[in-house]
Amino acid sequence: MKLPGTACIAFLMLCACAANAQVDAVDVEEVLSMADARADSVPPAPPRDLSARDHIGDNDSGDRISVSWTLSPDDGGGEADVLGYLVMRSEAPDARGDTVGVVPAGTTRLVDDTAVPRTPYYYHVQAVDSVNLSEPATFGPVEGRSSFWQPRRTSVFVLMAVFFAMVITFTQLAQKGASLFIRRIPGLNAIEEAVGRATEMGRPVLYVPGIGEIDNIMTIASLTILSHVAKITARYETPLIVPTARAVVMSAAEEVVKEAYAEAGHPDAYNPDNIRYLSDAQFAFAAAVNGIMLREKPAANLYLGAFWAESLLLAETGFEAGAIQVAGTAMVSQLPFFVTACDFTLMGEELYAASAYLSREPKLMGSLKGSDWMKALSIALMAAGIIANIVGWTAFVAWFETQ
Amino acid sequence: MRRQIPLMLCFIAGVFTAVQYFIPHPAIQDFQERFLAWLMTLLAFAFLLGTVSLIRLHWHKIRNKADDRGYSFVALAGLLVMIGFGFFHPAHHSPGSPFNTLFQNVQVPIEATMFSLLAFYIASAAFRAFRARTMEATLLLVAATIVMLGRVPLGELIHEQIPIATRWILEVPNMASKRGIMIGVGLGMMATALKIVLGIERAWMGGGD
Amino acid sequence: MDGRSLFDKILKIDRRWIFLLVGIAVVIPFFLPLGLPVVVTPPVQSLFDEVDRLPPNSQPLLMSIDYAPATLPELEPMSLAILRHAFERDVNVAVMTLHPAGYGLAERALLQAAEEYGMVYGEDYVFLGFQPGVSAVILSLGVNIRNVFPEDAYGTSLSQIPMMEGIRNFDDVPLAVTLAGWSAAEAWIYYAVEPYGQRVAAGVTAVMATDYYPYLGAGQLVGLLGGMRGAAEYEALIEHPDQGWRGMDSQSIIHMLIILLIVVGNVAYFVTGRKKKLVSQG
Amino acid sequence: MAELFWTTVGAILTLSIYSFLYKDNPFYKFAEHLVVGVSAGYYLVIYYWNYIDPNVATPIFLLRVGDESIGFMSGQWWMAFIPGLLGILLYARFFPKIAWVGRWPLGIYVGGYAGLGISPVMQARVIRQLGANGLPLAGVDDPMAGMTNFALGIVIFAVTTYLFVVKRSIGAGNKIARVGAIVLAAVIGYAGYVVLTLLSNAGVVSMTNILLVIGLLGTLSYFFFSMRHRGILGGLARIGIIFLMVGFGASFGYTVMSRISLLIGRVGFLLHDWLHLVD
Repeated sequence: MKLPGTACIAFLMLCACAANAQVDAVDVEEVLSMADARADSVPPAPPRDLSARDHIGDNDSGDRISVSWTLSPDDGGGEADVLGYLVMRSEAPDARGDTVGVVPAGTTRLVDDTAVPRTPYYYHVQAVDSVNLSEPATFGPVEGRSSFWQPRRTSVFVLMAVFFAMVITFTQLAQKGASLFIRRIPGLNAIEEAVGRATEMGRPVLYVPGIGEIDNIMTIASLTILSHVAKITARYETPLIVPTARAVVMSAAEEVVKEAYAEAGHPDAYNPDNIRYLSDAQFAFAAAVNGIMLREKPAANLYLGAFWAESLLLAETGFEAGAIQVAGTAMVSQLPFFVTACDFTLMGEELYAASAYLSREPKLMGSLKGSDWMKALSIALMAAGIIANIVGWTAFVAWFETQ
Repeated sequence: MRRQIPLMLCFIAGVFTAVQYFIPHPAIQDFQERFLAWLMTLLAFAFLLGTVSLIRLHWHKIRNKADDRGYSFVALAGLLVMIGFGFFHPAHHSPGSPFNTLFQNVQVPIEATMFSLLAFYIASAAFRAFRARTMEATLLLVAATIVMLGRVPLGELIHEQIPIATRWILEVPNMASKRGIMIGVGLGMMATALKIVLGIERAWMGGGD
Repeated sequence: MDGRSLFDKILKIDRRWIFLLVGIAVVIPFFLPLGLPVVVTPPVQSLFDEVDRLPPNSQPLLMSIDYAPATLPELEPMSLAILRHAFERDVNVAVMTLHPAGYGLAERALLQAAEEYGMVYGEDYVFLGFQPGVSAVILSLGVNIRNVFPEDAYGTSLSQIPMMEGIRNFDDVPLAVTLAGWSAAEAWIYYAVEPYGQRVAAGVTAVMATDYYPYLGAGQLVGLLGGMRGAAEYEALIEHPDQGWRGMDSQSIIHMLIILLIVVGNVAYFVTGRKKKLVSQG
Repeated sequence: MAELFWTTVGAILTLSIYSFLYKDNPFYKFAEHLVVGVSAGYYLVIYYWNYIDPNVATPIFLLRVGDESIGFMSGQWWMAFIPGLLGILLYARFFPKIAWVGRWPLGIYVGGYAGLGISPVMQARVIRQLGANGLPLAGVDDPMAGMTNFALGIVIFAVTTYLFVVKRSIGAGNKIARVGAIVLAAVIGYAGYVVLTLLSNAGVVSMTNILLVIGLLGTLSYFFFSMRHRGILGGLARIGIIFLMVGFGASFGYTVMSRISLLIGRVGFLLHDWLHLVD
């Protein structure tokens, strides 16, 4: 029966682990001497391959050293009676020094966070069974330092640098007027067709630029597309109604539409009463837009921009009113409603791609093309990961480990 | 100058917070710790900007004798009452204070009810708008129906495979497609952040000189 | 009247009749409960196991109750279930919030659960209150909790709160749970899981739940509760049925109603042949 | 008595909001504007007492941080004073003459938050997701294999039916032949299911992991704008749209639950907390 000793040591270890406190070496000896005399007299084999190195933490003041080892042959195998490991630290190779901590069996790592920076230490690790300590494994000297680089995050940094380099390069190329290819987004054809249909029917076009603020990139993208739509309606002299939920967005929309009508050569067809501020409140805005749909019966409803829960209220009423509906948003949670209730939906990034396609603005082109090629690189990395898995190339996978 | 200095501050702050992630040295991290507190302070003040704008909006409506100015009075009265109880009632901190009572019995019921309106609209949309018109719409409807069945106990009673099918939809096709969206949106977020830090994207500064 | 004109009528029905149907379907189960059993799914089970492994009367479970009133019925049952589980096992709990409206809502859930189990403030649980800044707040918590919450919500310094003794940062918090109806849950992944390797579980609304499966699959979340159903499963695990579980009856009926509406709508649509000519699909 | 009063207030406000279902009306508008004011007031007070009072006002004016006193002009005082001053400067925007000063703190705020997010987003949304999707394609335990193979069987059936019937490679114009073609497609689909089951039981392939890889590949291809969607890219994008639609369907099904939950919560409030009709 080894129970009393076992219980004592187990308790000691639990205390040490829970409190993460420094345990004085004397206490350990004391507990060991108190243990049951009839117990095991064969000490376990010591842990192997002990190593220690500077641990680079989040705020690295150089007081942490990470100690690791391979399990003692008696831990999980052999006599299978190892209860834990006692880790000690000294400033001379032969002295045993102070206890750093005690960890339970099966553990192969401990971070000592009490080191004095730039002091060389020797670490000694002993396996503990119910009563005996193994011979110590010793490693040293090692010292803690403050680091200027977090190696676990090198992969993050490299990918970030590559991505940003691409974004900046493409932006500059676009600025210099290089012709960068973006495929035509099918949604644009759908928008043009919807506007054409409204013209045939002699009914207005309704364009809702979302309820985002003016600094929301979806709103900005939407205003670019609004300019395109306004040019078409100006040409066909079809009324264009633009309800907004933000006063600033309304003045921006006024500018955009007025300019588009002037560019299309129909400045007189511009009707300022059709650019309307309805309400800042989400549901009140939706109710007011629904009112427009039912009273003024637009034949084409275009919802492009940032939408939240009101997307459902708008798309459902528009569907019932029998209008052709085209939507576009990067709010992923609203896409299901638009996809089901609208005739065509620009999903997620397609909204940005459409605005970049139409405006050719360098900053939009830059991030779109940069993201594009980063996606290609992502696919390549995923493929490499799969191959690394197959051929057992662990270094590749480990390089991307961030924790 | 009026545009250069804020752009420079934006650049310095952005480069610092981005780069500190890779530098664990205490010289950087101790400053980062303080800078985070600054950002929290700025956020607190920035949030309250919205309250000032709200007061201005309703004050203008009342002063210009807008048709619906009665509701502006309601909004301002609600604001003033909360401020009064929140700052001048001695027990504003305790759970039973008038301030907390108003929150629990005015704000909570109204806000909670607003979004529950959508339960009705989603049912009506299911009936009137969700049609298997195209292959895409059909797939969406079938997946939605299985998930709807698999997430309620009654669906589990109908057939034992339904919850398993639901789990499969969530953890295989849903996960793959959401991962794709997540990566794309993530790249867009980073590109936007980069453009803000470099001063290419300046919408935050607003117009004017 | 032939079938076609009947379906025509059905298609043109005023939507307020559908509203009425929904209202009736919700109310009936309140009077005639079905009491259907709830099967537990793996993401909920793993969160339950995480809480079940926490040491009693030791390092606290950190709960970030970040929801606003708009999502209260989905997320409050989760808060109560997790708090009850922790208190039942004498696990210490520290509650904070990243949403200003969460202040009143976190306090109300915490006080209710603490009262049920006779917990003592300061020894078994603490309410840290609200701090603005989301990402800055979470990052600071990883460095030192006292940088963000020098005192609790009621102005007591953390150094005078017994259960917070020796609790410095995420190293001393074995598990953090965020309950949010907005991107706060994602912020916990960006700013606690990634930089600090903190173990985080999330409870989110059903609207958001599908978007969080990639995080769950990549091991960035150790558990996920999705919507009222998630709360119902957790209530089943702790054998303390409450709002989430009771809601499942109405949920069952309405889901069936909606599926029925989809089917009827589609049948009517195809029978009447009202196929609107579509815009080109590109 | 007080409790009954306040619950009744909550109930009346709840019913005012529901009156919107019939149509927009003054009761709804009243409640809507009331909550705008009340919530703004609530947030203002919470922000003040939780953050500004302990971290800005108290250190600056009362010279105290937490439990300890600090000296006027000491390091800690400046650490509260500088951000406090920057915060006040944000309000310069309301005074046109000095509005430009308001951009200084805004620059720090916008830049600081933009920079903070960059690396964690790269790590959480890109690297970790790619890592989780770089899956072994064979020789793994696959608990979802049954459902995956079943779904693939259905896909094979659907595709062969499409080829036979719509593309008219078999049984053109003949009703009986068409039925035969569908039966044949069903047999092929079933055969596919059986073969896949045998393969996955033998551990040769993990179709679930292959689907995850193809799904991500397809979705990323769909959102690739630098080339026309033709050939392989076109095919992948087509697969991507299938995955996207199933994903949106899952979101839709889940969202229904969300909205209904809110309704259940409110009905519970009316029937239980207010009228005490049910327990």
